[in-house]
Amino acid sequence: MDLLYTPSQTQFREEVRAWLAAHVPAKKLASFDTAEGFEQHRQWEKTLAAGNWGMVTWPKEYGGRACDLIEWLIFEEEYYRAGAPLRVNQNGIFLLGPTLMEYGTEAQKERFISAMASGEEIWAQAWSEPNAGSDMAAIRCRADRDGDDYVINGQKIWSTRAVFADYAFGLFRTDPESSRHHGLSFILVPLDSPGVTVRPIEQLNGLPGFAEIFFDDVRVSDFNLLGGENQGWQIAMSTAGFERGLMLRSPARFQQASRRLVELYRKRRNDILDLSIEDSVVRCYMDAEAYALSTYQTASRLVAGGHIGAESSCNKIFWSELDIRIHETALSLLGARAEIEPETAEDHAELGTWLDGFLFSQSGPIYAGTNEIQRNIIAERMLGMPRK
Amino acid sequence: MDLLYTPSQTQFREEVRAWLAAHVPAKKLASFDTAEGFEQHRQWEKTLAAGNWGMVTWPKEYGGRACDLIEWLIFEEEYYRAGAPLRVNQNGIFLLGPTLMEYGTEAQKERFISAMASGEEIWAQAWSEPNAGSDMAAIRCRADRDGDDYVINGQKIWSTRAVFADYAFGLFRTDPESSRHHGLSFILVPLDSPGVTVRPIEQLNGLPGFAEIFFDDVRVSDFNLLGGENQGWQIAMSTAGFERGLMLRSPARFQQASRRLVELYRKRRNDILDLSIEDSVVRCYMDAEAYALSTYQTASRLVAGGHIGAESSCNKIFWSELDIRIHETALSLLGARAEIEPETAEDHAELGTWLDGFLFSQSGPIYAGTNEIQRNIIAERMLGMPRK
Amino acid sequence: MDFTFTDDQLAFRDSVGSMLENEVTTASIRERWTGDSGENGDMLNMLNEMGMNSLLVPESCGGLGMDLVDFVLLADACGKAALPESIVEDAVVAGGLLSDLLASGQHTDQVQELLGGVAAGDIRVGCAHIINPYSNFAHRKDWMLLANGNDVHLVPKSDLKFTALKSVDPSRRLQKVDWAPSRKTRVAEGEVGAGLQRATLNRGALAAAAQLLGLAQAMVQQAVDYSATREQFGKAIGTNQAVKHLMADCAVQIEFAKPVVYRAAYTVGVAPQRADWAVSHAKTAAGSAAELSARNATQVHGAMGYTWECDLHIWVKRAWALAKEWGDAGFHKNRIHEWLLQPNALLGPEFTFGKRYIDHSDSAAA
Amino acid sequence: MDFTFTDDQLAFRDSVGSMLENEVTTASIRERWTGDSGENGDMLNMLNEMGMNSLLVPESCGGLGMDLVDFVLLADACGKAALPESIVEDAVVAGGLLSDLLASGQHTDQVQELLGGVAAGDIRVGCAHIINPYSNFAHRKDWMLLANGNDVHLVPKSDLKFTALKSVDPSRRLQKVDWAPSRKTRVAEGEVGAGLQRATLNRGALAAAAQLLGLAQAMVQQAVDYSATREQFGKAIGTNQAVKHLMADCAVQIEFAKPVVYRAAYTVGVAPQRADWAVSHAKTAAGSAAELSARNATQVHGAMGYTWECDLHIWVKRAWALAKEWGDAGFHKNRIHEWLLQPNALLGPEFTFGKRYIDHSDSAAA
Repeated sequence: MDLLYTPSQTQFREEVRAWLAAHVPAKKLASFDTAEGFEQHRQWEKTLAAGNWGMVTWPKEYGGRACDLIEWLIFEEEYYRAGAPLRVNQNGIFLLGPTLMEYGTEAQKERFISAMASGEEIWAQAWSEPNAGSDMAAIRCRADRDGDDYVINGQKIWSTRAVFADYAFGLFRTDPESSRHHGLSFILVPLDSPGVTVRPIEQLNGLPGFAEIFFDDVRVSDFNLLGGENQGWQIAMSTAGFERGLMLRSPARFQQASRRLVELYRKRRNDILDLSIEDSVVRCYMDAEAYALSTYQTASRLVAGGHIGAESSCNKIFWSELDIRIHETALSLLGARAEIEPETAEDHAELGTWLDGFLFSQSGPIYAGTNEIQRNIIAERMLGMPRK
Repeated sequence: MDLLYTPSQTQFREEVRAWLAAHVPAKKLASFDTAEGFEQHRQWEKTLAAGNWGMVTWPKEYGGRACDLIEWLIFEEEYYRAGAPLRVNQNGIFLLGPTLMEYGTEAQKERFISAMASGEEIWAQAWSEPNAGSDMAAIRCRADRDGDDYVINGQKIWSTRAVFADYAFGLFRTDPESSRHHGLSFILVPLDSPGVTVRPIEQLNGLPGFAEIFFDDVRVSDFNLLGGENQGWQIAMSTAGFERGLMLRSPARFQQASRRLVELYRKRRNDILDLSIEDSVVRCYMDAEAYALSTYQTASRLVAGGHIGAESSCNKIFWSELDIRIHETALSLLGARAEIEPETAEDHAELGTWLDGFLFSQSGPIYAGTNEIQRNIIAERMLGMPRK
Repeated sequence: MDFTFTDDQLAFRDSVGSMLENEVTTASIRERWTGDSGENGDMLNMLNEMGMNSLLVPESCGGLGMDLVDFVLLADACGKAALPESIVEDAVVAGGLLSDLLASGQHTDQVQELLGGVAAGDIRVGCAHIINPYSNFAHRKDWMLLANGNDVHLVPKSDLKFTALKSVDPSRRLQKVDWAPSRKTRVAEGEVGAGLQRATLNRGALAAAAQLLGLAQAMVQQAVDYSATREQFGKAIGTNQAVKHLMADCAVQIEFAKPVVYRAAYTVGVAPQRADWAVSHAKTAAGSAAELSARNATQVHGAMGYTWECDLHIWVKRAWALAKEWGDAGFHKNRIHEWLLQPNALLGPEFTFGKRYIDHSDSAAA
Repeated sequence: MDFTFTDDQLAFRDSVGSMLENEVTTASIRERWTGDSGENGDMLNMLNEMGMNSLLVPESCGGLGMDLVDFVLLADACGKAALPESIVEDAVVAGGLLSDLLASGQHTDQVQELLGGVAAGDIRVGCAHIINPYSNFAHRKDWMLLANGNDVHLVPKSDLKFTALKSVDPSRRLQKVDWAPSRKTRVAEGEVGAGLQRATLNRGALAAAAQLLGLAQAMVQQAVDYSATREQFGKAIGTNQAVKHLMADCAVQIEFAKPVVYRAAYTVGVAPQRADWAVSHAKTAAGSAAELSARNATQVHGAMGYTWECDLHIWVKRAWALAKEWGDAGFHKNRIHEWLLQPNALLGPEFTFGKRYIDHSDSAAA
């Protein structure tokens, strides 16, 4: 155990910091759930890509820097420290990218990865269906083989980024006789294909953060089939593993939020009466720190050649509950002004983005597998409790 | 709504207070889970009965005072205020007594109720079996009809008071072909019958608060059958209803405990550092008060001719969690000394009975139907959620 | 000792409740969001016809002269319906303060006339209290009761300047109110004014608590209904024990908040010197039940609960706002804490009800 | 940057762990309860043979000269086994203080001799810290390290008077220690003494935290095992979602307490000026995980978990005691709170690891 950074890690941190200082937009971008903000964020992805900072863990041939996970964590720490924009490219760089590298043909990699890395093509997820949310194996959306094409019919829902994205990836039923997780295929679909209708879904904050996608005889070349036909479930599970695992929520995000919480607390503590607020602040700070420690521990083990274990199922529960608690505590510190949308208030600076963050935190225990499902997984796979 | 006591209620309170002041033993009795303490508590029951204070809601013919539930609550408040002994007779006065009055024959009432009320005969419960705890319908202990007798074979467990009690009541399978809640009968068994073996079970505090009872060809007259043969489940459910309902845990108990907690807090607060302790104390006080308010509300409705509804399932969860929280908070106030058995400590007075109470509180979420079962009941019967 | 509501009270609640259930559809609430005023004029008329404006107004002013025990169930029903109009605050808070002014003989003629107009539905009076940074629907009132130090002022709309603020709850129309106190507008001062403001805070917190109770019950009901129809893994999600227990936890908190809110309503009328703690307990318990219900109902709705189109957030956001309005949990728990610390505070069962509860004021005025 | 244990460290843990699993049966623990000393002599010998006494002793005194990162997994294993003997405290707390005395050149000869005796298993030294009202197994030690104000004293058994106190955990043998400080017994004073006491507190709290981690895991394992065999309603209770989630909640807390405890072990050795917060975090997190595991494991065991004959309470009661020993949650959260309030406290990711973590001591000495 050695918790010092190596000289090259320290140098890497400095390099990241310097580049971000020079490039992060001075003015906060509009939300990427607006058309204007989406394009602003796409531009930012292009800027990142131009500096080879799009996804530092990717191989150099795809615009990465072949960094290990410790360096990725350092990058993330500096990224959040700099207040850099949210990543509109998240579905691509964290989920689809690694999957393409593992399962894609050379031709597919060539076609998709660079365009993804550069921000030319932004990706949406298309997993869930109206009756296949937590129960993803209940997918019914069909992709029927027709010559060299698939013809897709059906409906997807909760597709993040789909309102403005260029492509979507997801699972489709290619064997009409199959059931559950058999007979599904992993297919990449251009969202400008004839027959695709995207219906935005507004979130709690009124912005369309996700969408329904309707497929009406949408024709897609079988070039866009990732991995073998009817092998989609296995591929998706590896994608979902990435999502639920280490990289979905970077610890730096929560450490920065808890640091801002401590600052708000120092400023407001003499004005508030809540007897439990001190305890909440201390807990938030400790838990954000614990999440970082745990992530470094796992990253160290992976860097040393180890594997990520079932205990990683604990991550999702921990950070999603932490995120809610950080924001609830901040709103408690703001008292009755917490309900105000800050753009209309005089004391905008103090209100900050806490209300926004609070609204967003509400989705944490729900998406990427509800926390109820996560607790089942922990009990059954990590602790070995009986299924039935 | 009128929250003033009537003159007769106020007079009743004064009468109870005066009698208790004159009769409550000056010296704390030994635990009724010891042979010595059991007899001390039996004597106290006899004293209560001699003053017609054994169970004030019972009819006068059975030694009661025909009080309504509001008066019962007043009695309980004064009882806890006076620091009077725990009721070793609880199984009899709260559970079996009302059941006997409803289902017993005149002969049975004559035989059992006075002896119960006077403390001559102390009763144990005999519901659970090794594989029939939360699932009471899984009872296997048999009572086979033989002429005018039943012959009992099998085993009961978690029988409170059974180590020193005179009688036990419980459910036995009288129809050997039956299953689940059919074919059970409610039978009263003298614990000195030949073939009865009582094996004490020690609790967390090392004292035998309950027992296993083994029945080996135990012969019981059918005089001791309460209600019809194979009708036991319905009768037991009414008994269990009493138990889970209003009278299992008197609110005065928790109000007194939270008052003592506030006193401990006032005394110790400058010596302790716990940031959340103020909040815990306030919550305990509020919740003890809320439990009292809720009980008075239900009692008022019953006195006015209303019925107890499914919302009473909430009681057990509320008071058992409150009881744990009161005692955890007290132990937090005591800090590292909380682990000391007070009889060995110099500062006995401050340690008080908090450790004892804390140990006892651990059983709250478990007995009389675990809180998990209670939550199922609330969801299914009160909120109408689907069973399967 | 009778801790029940009368049949009349229950029947009144039922009739108001079913009117609201029929008329305050979620579609009509969403219409208000895009409207200029944020209010629905027909609804204001219906509420007035049912007597909501006149219920608490003294009979001498043409009102029904009823009390908060009569009103608390109606406030609960308004919460259940997520009614956007501020009728509960208008009746309880502004109406209560006007009645207090009348009772204490301050500016009797003007106040009596206003109360008459309120009871008739002709005049709308609002009230802003210093504990709230902004005032909901202040711009729709003809008169506002406002505080300046200990003083209480009654100011006509023409002398007020409003700045609108956007709440997380689109049904709320918060206003910052700018005004200049003058001797002309002052209706109470000094100790009297301070006492009126304290009573106003308690009535406001009680009104919020009662609505929070209704909100909590409505959210649980929606989640229960949703869980019975929404299927995952081939069965309704409501069959899962984890989902059941999320709902049961809410039910427990709600059941034990109810009598606390009811006692607070009783106390505000019968023993105002005790009201601080009764009300603070009520606001804390109802706020906590509503916040838990908001969280758990959202969780049960899954991704649907995170959308604008699902109606649930109408209730959820109201619950967030009301839990902090009229004193947040910190403020109210602190009032109880201050009291518990007083060596002469009379705690325990013999002071929970009855004459000893009502009469004693160990430290109320402190 | 390498936040892993070496293969050697893991292998040592495994061998100590399996020795304890085989030898510290619950029957043997119950035997200790009725014995006079509360200890098992064979176990003390085995622990000594495995090097537990000598591991942290400097090589110059015949020890292995290893550090707390080497030891923390062993402490966890001792917690898992609910080992009654106080080997962890002896090695980490008393051994640590003796090593500190040696390093700071205080009474070198006497301390060196004692450390040699400790490493050989011939001499037993204990340590009482003012934060604990009583000292576990003090009566079984040849020497005790004791505090008097800032001073530290080293006192032979013959000069000590013991009064036994009964703990809720029958495996613990608490002693009140009476003694008279004298110049002869004093081994450190003033600032030096205060610094040693502070380091001692941190080592004690770390030792408790590591054991609490082990206790928590053992309790969850027992409850999981029980839930797989115990049937109700015709199926194992472990198939119920509510039971699964009780266990999953514990698992989450345990998983996120582990790296916190490990970093604290690292910090105590490498950056003692940072140890206050690292240790306080560790003690709080491990204590909370153990208390939750005690509660939930008891609940899963049902009535069985409330009995003396079920072994679970061996772990449960130890968890209750250790959660409050060496500073309870209040003490440790307060240390972090005090730090967070300092305007110059360096918080955030760039100070969680690395040179900036280790070097900076923004307010440590305060």
